[in-house]
Amino acid sequence: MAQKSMRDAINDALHLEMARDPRVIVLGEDVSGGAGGTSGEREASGGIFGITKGLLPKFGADRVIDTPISESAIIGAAAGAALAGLRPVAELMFADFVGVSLDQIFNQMAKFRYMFGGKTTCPAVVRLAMGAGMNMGAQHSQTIYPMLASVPGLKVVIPSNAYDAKGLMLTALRDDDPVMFFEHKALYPRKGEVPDGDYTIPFGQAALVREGEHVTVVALARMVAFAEKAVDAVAKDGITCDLIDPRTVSPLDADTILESVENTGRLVVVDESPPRCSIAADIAAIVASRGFRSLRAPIQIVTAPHTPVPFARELERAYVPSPGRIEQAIRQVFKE
Amino acid sequence: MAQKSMRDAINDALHLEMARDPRVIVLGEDVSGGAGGTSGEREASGGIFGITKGLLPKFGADRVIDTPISESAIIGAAAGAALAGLRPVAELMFADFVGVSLDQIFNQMAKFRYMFGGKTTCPAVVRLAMGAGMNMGAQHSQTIYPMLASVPGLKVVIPSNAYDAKGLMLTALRDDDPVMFFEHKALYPRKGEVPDGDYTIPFGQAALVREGEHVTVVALARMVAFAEKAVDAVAKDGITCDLIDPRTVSPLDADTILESVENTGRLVVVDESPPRCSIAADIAAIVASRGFRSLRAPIQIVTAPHTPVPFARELERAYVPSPGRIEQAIRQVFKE
Amino acid sequence: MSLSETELLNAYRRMKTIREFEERLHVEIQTGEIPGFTHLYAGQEAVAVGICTDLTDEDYIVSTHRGHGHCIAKGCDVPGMMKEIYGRQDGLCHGKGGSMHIADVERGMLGANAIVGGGPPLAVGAAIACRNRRNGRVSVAFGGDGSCNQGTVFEALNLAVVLKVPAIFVFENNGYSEHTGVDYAVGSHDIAARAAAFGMPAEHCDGSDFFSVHAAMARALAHCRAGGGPYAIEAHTTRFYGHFEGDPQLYRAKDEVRRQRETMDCLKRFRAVAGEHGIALAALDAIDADVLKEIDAAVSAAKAAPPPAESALLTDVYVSY
Amino acid sequence: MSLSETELLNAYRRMKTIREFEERLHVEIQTGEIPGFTHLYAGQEAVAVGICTDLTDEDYIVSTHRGHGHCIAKGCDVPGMMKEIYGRQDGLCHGKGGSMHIADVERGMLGANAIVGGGPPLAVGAAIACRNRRNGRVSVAFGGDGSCNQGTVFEALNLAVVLKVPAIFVFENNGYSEHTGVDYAVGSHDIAARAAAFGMPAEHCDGSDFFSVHAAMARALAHCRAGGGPYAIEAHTTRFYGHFEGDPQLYRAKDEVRRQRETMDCLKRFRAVAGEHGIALAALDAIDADVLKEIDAAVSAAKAAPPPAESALLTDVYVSY
Ligand SMILES: Cc1ncc(C[n+]2csc(CCOP(=O)(O)OP(=O)(O)O)c2C)c(N)n1
Ligand SMILES: Cc1ncc(C[n+]2csc(CCOP(=O)(O)OP(=O)(O)O)c2C)c(N)n1
Ligand SMILES: [Mg+2]
Ligand SMILES: [Mg+2]
Repeated sequence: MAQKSMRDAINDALHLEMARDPRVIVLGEDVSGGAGGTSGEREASGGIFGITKGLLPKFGADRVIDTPISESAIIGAAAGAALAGLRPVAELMFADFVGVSLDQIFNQMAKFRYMFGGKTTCPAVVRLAMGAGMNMGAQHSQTIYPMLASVPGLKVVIPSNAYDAKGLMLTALRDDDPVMFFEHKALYPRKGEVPDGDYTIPFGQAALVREGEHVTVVALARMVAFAEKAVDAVAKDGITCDLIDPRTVSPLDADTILESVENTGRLVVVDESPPRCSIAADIAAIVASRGFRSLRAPIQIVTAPHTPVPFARELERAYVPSPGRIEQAIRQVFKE
Repeated sequence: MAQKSMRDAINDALHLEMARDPRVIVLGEDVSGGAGGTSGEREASGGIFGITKGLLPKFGADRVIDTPISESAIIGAAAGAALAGLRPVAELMFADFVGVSLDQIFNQMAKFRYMFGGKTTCPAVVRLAMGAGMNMGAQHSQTIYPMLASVPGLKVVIPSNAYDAKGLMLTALRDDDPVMFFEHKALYPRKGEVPDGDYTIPFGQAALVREGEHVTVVALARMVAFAEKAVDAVAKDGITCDLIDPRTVSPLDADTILESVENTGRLVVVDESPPRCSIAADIAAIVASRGFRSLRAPIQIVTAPHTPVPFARELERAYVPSPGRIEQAIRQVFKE
Repeated sequence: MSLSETELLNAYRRMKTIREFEERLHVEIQTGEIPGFTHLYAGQEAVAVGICTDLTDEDYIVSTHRGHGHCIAKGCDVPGMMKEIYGRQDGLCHGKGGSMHIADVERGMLGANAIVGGGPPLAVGAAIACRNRRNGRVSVAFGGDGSCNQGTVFEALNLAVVLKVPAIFVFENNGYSEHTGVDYAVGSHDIAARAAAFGMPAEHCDGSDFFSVHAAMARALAHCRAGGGPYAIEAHTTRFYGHFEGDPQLYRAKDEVRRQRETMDCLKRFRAVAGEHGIALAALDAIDADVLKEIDAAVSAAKAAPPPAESALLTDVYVSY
Repeated sequence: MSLSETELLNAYRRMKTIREFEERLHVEIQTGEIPGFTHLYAGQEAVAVGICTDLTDEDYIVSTHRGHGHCIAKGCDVPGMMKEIYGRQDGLCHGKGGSMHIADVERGMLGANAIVGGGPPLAVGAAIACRNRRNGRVSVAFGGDGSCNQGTVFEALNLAVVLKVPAIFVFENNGYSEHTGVDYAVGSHDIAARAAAFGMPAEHCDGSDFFSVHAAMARALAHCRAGGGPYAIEAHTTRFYGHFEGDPQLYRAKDEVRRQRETMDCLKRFRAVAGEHGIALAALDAIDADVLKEIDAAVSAAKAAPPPAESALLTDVYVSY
């Protein structure tokens, strides 16, 4: 199988589905780049992160739509186009820009089907590049997904690797509900085995990344690789872990987590978001209510602190949960 | 002491503080009402809910500012005025309008102090009318506070009664950090004893609404009165509860909750929000990690369902957690 | 594009239906049977109908919190609407939406909207679909004078120009945004001119005159269908009731509505020129009588209809989850 | 308002300081020592300095992601800025902000902003403070040609007109919004005219010519101080580097920047007319030499400076919590 970056894997999925389904369109700022430029190069970038590269030359300007900086209108246009029978993919560039577009996400696309009594679908995908680790500062480094996971009507997808990203994106593009697709910027260049062809990964099915007996570790996105390191480190001392990557947090595969905790009795949840009202808290709450009898120790929650994302290298490094902190949490929960 | 509605209690606080501190200004849509009208009545409403009544005649148009429908600009202007030395109170009318103003709340006012290295303050208060129960439909009935409680840099206040609302509002107006002040629409007409004078209630101090031995119940806003009913109902069968109203969820008085659970071993969390990434989940997670050893039964979480707020009376009634459901949860956790 | 007699009678019927729908709601709301709060469209009927008369089910509209008129003009089922407003199981949205969220996607009606400024970006999206299909269809965004100060609306105006899509922005200037006058809230005092500055043709029309609105819309349609991109129309009109039912309207001069009911009533004005268009008043009288009966029947049916089952609370959040 | 020799020399010094700051950053960024990503202001100096020359510490500005020039023009401490960009403990924001969040509230500099369109609403708020104080001070919002399509910016324009506050909106049209040309993204092709349609005076100026910008700003200041409400200026300019450092600029004609460096360099143009204003070139040469030394020193100091202590991660989230 080919080694591909997560960037190329997502690009692959967009190429495949746009070729298959003429209703799929892509829109956002600089998704091709070069409109109105002086070089005559019509695809000057293919997205600031290169995720939409090659789409404009292949599918044309009707379907690959560069927009002004107008996030509300971008997301709103995606929602309206979806009501009108297209299957749009809107790029938010940075997840942090949910601030200037939230209404169209959470009051509009999320609620149409319910408000309209089940009489419509809104099959739009919003792609959001998220996460800390590149010293991009407080307004370009957030995870944001807890806000959107709290919204009934949205599906929230958070891949941790290239293979999953492609399969989940193909599922997203074929799903009839609005899907928020979070892409961790630090994972874009990370490579993995990715088949060239078409395959899908269902929503609401966690991946069991490691199997073990003593502790259940749940981690998302970039935290999965960090947790792998931690899990592998403690394995040397005979502590073995189930490492679960939910892959989608809405729907959330709570059953896989609960079953694992039934075996291990111990839970560590790892999340790059600040702690309050986070996915980490959410999963902890689910286990504390539905899996309480299995628990043999306090749940360990490893998150970023309740602070904005700082700029300086040293501070950002301290902000992001590290493999070391995860390892410590596993050892702690194991001891108790 | 005078019996006052929560509406009048908040209005009281605004009057008192505007008289005391000339830096306080109020801005929002129809906060006075009547600008550009044909009757010549310059205060034609005093806010759609009447919370800002009487302020314009008393403090003038420089300080009581009617605005166009431009929520981003309203909140942004409040944030900018706060940086420039004023102490603005912006009205969002409905909390649901956070969708068209989130950026100014969560990327701007919340982060200034941190991003700027502690060199500034942003003492703005945003008032948000929230909650279901008036059949206002999916876009005018949400609670929203989980989204904002997740944001480092914001304080989040959620009063459950008139007395607290006034004292918390006076604290908010004198606080140097940005404060999100959530007012449950169904509580506006509810009366309670409210002193005429000046008093403050500190942030981060929960109220113990009932004292008991067997179960800890935590509830917010409108849910406090519902929980009181439930707690009083089970008391007849000898089940006594601590009923805790956190009053502010950021900061959150986790200690009071943890201490109570230490005594009772049993926790019911009640929240009008949908369950995912909610304050209910947040509190459950805190107890499951920091108070696990005290817990003797699964945490019971009583929330709205993972759906938008429906319109029809029968559906909305089923949506909002009821005293009956709370009672059931208390009995359940007591049994286990 | 001049209309046939049948078309004119249809247009009148729709205006009258809207009027009676709203006048009747005004009465019924006092009984307390209707949940929530309701914004009546009475007074503005010529705008909705003037705009929608030449549209088909393949053309799209997006509406506002004051949406009943747009729905009826676009052909939504009137008894279904009434049931929805009463929160009934058989309402157009099965009682989950209510007055502010009526939608009928099969009629090209993409929803009322309780978020001021929520609609225009949606309309641009639907206009992209129209453009890409190259079928001559258009997408219309209704909005009020208050809505036109919302950032989302400005973004939509610019985006429609940039993408050259067949979007028509209709600004219904009824003088008020809740309790605030338009000349206070719109700094430029000219909504159409502000839209024009975004790079699209824009015109004013008399929103109490069906023919004036219809003529403006005909120009807008021609422009859009010729591939000229978006178009804006500011229709000057008035609302006969408060912002929502229960509004004491202290911001309004005492006799303002009475005077406007005399001079700005689109039904009266239609009747005044009916003869010139070859329409007999008797035909209009017959429609009036018909409509009254229809609305009566719709109200009775709504009152008698069952509420949604509690289990409906949990359905249709997702297609699948 | 014509400027004294000292004022002119100061203006030149600030422009030169910005230029050298940015040229040097362009070099230093290649070393990998500077965290994050950086947007250079080189080419646009005349705008920042032309606008800020007549402002005091009591006047406010809000800036953008491309903010170094605005900071320097408003009087921020240059070594402190450099340290901030390097992420150092003693940086203007103690290393927590970085290039896109430099602020200095005591200088009336209310922050760079990484959210395009984030600033103008803030500027309206600061302008309310100025209006209420009746002290003749103003609030300036800088923004790019790309930013002017953001809804928040339109809302701010209208709100400033409605409230008649002394806000000055400066649109720096450098031709590009990231990789997209202004004539694509701004449907009307005229930012100033669009601002004017909101109901405020608006004018174009030559953003490569300090004197042109300064004259426009003088008119804006006079208008604001006379209580006339807001004012807009579109300054036509260019950036000498890519959108951010590392941008291959495939959207730009090959020799575009080279040509612009010849014809649109504000320093060269200042020198060309210096004599007319009674400024000797030798004085400018002396400034050039000075500035080079200052920037050298700032870079050395920044490189040598210690990073923030890890404990700083948790401080200054709140005043008290
Ligand atoms: C984003 C948002 N802000 C505010 C409101 C509250 N609100 C509802 S209608 C309205 C006035 C709208 O005025 P206009 O656009 O002129 O429409 P009209 O009511 O006159 O039909 C306001 C402020 C809202 N629903 N949504
Ligand atoms: C809300 C938001 N959308 C998009 C971006 C990404 N972005 C940063 S700068 C920029 C282009 C800005 O163009 P312009 O306003 O012309 O400023 P310039 O870069 O030319 O100085 C974009 C799209 C952002 N930072 N914030
Ligand atoms: Mg109106
Ligand atoms: Mg630019």
